[in-house]
Amino acid sequence: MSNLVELNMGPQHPSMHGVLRLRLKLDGEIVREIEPIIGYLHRNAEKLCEMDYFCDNIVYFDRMDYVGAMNMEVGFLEAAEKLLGVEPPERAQWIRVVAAELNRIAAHLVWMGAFGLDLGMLTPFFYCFIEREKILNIFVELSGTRQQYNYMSIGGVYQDITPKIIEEIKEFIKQFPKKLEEIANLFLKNDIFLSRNRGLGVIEKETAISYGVTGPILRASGVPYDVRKEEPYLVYDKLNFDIPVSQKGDNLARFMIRLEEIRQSVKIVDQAITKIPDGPYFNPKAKKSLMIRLRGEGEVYARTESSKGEFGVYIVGDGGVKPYRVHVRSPTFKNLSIIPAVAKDKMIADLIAILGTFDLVFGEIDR
Amino acid sequence: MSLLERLFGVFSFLGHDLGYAVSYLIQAVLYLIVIALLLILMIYLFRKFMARLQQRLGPNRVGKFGSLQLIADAFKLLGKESILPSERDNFPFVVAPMMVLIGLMLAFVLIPYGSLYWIGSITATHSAVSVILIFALMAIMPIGELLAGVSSHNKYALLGALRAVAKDVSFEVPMMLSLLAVVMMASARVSTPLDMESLISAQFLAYGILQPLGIFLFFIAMVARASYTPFDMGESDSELVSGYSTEYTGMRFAMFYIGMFGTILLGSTLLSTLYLGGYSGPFSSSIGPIWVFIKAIILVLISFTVWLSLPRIRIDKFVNFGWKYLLPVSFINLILVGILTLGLGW
Amino acid sequence: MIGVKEVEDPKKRVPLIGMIGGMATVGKHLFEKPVTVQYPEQRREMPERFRFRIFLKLDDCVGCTLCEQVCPNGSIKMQPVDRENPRNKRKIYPDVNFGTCTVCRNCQEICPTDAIYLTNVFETSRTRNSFTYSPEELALEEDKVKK
Amino acid sequence: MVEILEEKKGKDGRPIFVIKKSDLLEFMRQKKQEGFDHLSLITGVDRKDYMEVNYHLYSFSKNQYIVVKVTTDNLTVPSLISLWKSADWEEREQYDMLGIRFDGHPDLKRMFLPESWVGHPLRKDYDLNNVQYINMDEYGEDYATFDPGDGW
Amino acid sequence: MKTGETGILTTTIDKALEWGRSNSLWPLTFGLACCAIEMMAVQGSHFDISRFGSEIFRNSPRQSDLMIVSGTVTKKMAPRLKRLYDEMPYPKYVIAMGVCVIQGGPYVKGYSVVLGVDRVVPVDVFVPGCPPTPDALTYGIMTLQKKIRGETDR
Repeated sequence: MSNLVELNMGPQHPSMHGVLRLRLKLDGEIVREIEPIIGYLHRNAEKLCEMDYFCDNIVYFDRMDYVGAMNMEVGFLEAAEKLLGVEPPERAQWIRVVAAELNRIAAHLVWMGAFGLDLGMLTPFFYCFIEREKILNIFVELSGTRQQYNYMSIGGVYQDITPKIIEEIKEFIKQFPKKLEEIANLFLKNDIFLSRNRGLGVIEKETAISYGVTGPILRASGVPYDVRKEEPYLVYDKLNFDIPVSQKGDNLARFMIRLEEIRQSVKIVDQAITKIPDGPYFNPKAKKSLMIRLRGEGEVYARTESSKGEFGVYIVGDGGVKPYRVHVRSPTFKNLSIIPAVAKDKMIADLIAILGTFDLVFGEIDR
Repeated sequence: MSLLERLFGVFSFLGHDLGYAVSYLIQAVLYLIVIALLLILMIYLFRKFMARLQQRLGPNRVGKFGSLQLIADAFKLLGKESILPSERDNFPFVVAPMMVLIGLMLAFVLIPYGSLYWIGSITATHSAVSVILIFALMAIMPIGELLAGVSSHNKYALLGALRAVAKDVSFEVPMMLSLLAVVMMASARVSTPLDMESLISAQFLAYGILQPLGIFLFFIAMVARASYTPFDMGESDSELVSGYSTEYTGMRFAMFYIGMFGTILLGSTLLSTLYLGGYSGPFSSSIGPIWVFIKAIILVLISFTVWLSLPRIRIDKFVNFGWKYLLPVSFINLILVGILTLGLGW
Repeated sequence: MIGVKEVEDPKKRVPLIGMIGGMATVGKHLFEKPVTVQYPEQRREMPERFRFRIFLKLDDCVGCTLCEQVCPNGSIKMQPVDRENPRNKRKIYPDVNFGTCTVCRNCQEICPTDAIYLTNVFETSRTRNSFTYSPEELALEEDKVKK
Repeated sequence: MVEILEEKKGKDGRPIFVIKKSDLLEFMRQKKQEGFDHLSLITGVDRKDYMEVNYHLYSFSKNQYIVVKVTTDNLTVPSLISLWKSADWEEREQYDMLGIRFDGHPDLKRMFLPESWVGHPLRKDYDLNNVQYINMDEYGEDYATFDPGDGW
Repeated sequence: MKTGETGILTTTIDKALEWGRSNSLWPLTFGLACCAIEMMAVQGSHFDISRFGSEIFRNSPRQSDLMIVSGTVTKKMAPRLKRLYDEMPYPKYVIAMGVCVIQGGPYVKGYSVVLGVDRVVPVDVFVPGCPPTPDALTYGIMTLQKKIRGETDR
């Protein structure tokens, strides 16, 4: 057809969640062809990782999934600690779980607010950010910064968790579920919201697997795959929680999965916060001035469940103080590749809604 | 005594013709100023209201409680560079925002505001067919939006304009039918039911109570006309950048912006006149205009809440909704009103 | 115990009721207290671990260059400073470029004498792109920088 | 029959199969039939004199994870796009970063950088001192300019 | 006031315009990377940039006065950034938020990051930090307001 309108959406577009560019072929309102063009936030993190010490690489990982930086740190350290042979002490592992799950809540809250904005709901965004702000305050107490924490280090965490912070987390966990339900009801009791999401953007199980999709999107399509369950890292196997799964595969299912994940994360934090054992929070093998002298050889792949999906870090070491090759399996990079298949022959408004449920974070896609 | 007569009393030394001309002019300017002030107040109210709904404070740096915020905005917009895109269609591009504003301002003039006891009637003009006139004037605005979208040669703007028109087409008919019901009910009591004032005098009981379906339909139509969020397909902030007004800068954009808020004020004023008794008020009609605006502001606040808490409907679903649900419901409303009027003699 | 839980879609219910409920929820917040902290007048309580700007104790610095090595992007460069300090034989001190500093705190962590440390001063914005602070500027008392 | 050159365990306990490049497609097809339905990752590693490509496979049903490794001297590897759709973007990324060409990929172009970018950044011999910058033509497409001088 | 000849009226108008501009900075919704989330937080309830009249984040560059470059500007993004800047009407202001856009930040050694957005567009205020806290960004916006009114020396 020759009468298709070509439209460049992005890289600057209010609902692209960053710098995605979509080259659309439009037939009126209906999208006939989609070509995602990425790389507008390609920050050469993998190259820089090769040029820096292991302990410095955390800086680049923090900035990958910038809304869930703790999860990124966990992912990198899972790999790096195996490569370097430094085991974090028990206490550090529990602290990491608490931090990672709190950050998962924060990341999902950002997504939920932004998704509301995509659909034109202005107010839930603010309620989500009010809740997120409470989590960030805890993180400031814990690590010192709001977003890019650099909190975990090889062999443990930089700073110990204090009883005051534990009290604050408990307080947050106590009041949060009520607020969450209130925000969720703004979405889920809304007929317009439901009509725009139910049965839309359905991803079949086979398609999802073939495209390598992971995380909430895969679980919404009926595969109960979660790294925390299949290959427990840290101390997740000592915790009691559920992996949400849905068979529908549509936008609404993805929303429900993420909502349930927030609830489960609350449950995890609630358990983990009481179970933090006493002991050192740092492996003395990696402490202080030793930290730039750690050497690693061999190759290690570690996968973790970030808030977006399976986050894998592949590190090849050649025995030096710097990694030889670092490659990141970024979940949203894979998830985005399914967009042309899903949003084809839908309306522009639907494309925006579908993109919204994908929870794109470009620091991670482009790296 | 009306405002015009008082003005003529001052200018009567100019003779009949010139005196009336001058009084009309001054009255028009007064109206413009009052409406402009009201709109500024509305936008300020909206920003404060939105902030409070979101547990924020809103503008509070310029003036007491940020009351001069809109003046600052106006100064800034006046001083902005006005960009005309190189591929525009010149005439419609320039005219479109004015059409929106002119349609709005003219429609305001025709609404009866009643009388304040120390000034007298402040209704500007009186027409025997003011209902029809108002809705005809309001129909200029979507044309302005369409022109704006088409003439700016921007794909987002074009899509936004097309959506806006599709939206307008699908709620206009139900709105007109619900208006017809009002006129029908009034025609049983007054001889000139197309006159806004006699519509008010015909309301022995507020029509909103007698026609719950009608007021509901009209409210939806009002929000849709103002393109507030469930129905802001034309603007679609997150999808089409800024819809039909994407290419507009400075004061031209401000005209669209004011038009958006003005429409909701106009719609609420109309609704309060048509369904809630207008200036006749619950207790006393001697402060008529104040009653009109109290009712209007309450309606405006409700529509702000609608705007801020609901997501956008997809355009095809709204067209569907308009023709499949709103239209039948408005027919049912018409039939019910017919039964009430003819059968029960209300 | 990690189980699998099937999530269910929200039930279909009468149209409009939920929407009006949602609007009521939003409207309810009109009567709640705003959470805004009015920044220039009121300040949020900064937790004691909050860190932003680097400071230096000139007397403690031994010029070991560890901070320069560990800095991920070379924000820290050692500068010769003519200053009597028996512990710092080489007479080199770090200067910091805040135009690249990522506030990663590695320098504070690795410093053997705790000479370099981060504080909660965050009002550092400028209208010109010059953010390289010499060792003397870094050593200025916090209060002076805060104004 | 597919010949496995070497089978070893990585430092993280995952089995690594080193196979010949010519056997890759056949081996992968076998593995896919065995239930390894998730191609998780394709990583190229520049070993200076040869290029190494690692494929990470996962089976949802069996919860097993394997790594398949091939080496190449001439920068070409068969493409897996016929087996997994996810190979599409992964291979484009590796082509962009390391210059490994995947035979049979229908649309092998750069992922992150514009087509005219000189060199493949993750190669060990990539010269970071040669500054390139990107311009945009009037149609919104990118092209890289090579600037031996200061540049950006 | 640039020349000594401007009359009282023009001075007053200038003052009024400066006052209007400085108190009504409508930012462009322009999120690039990590800092964009903090920019959203500034919009959020705890920090509430709307107090300074900057609450309306316009999506269209045609209607915005302030571009907060929030996050890394890569070489691929730089031409787009330039184009967006060109689309904005005068008077327009740019805040460089975060160290990535000031001098390259963590990516200063890499190949694909523009080392300072001031090489692409003129920048009015630089707000360092990685990312700057919302308070720091608010301070940056206040600095810009002062700069517009001609009060700052920083």
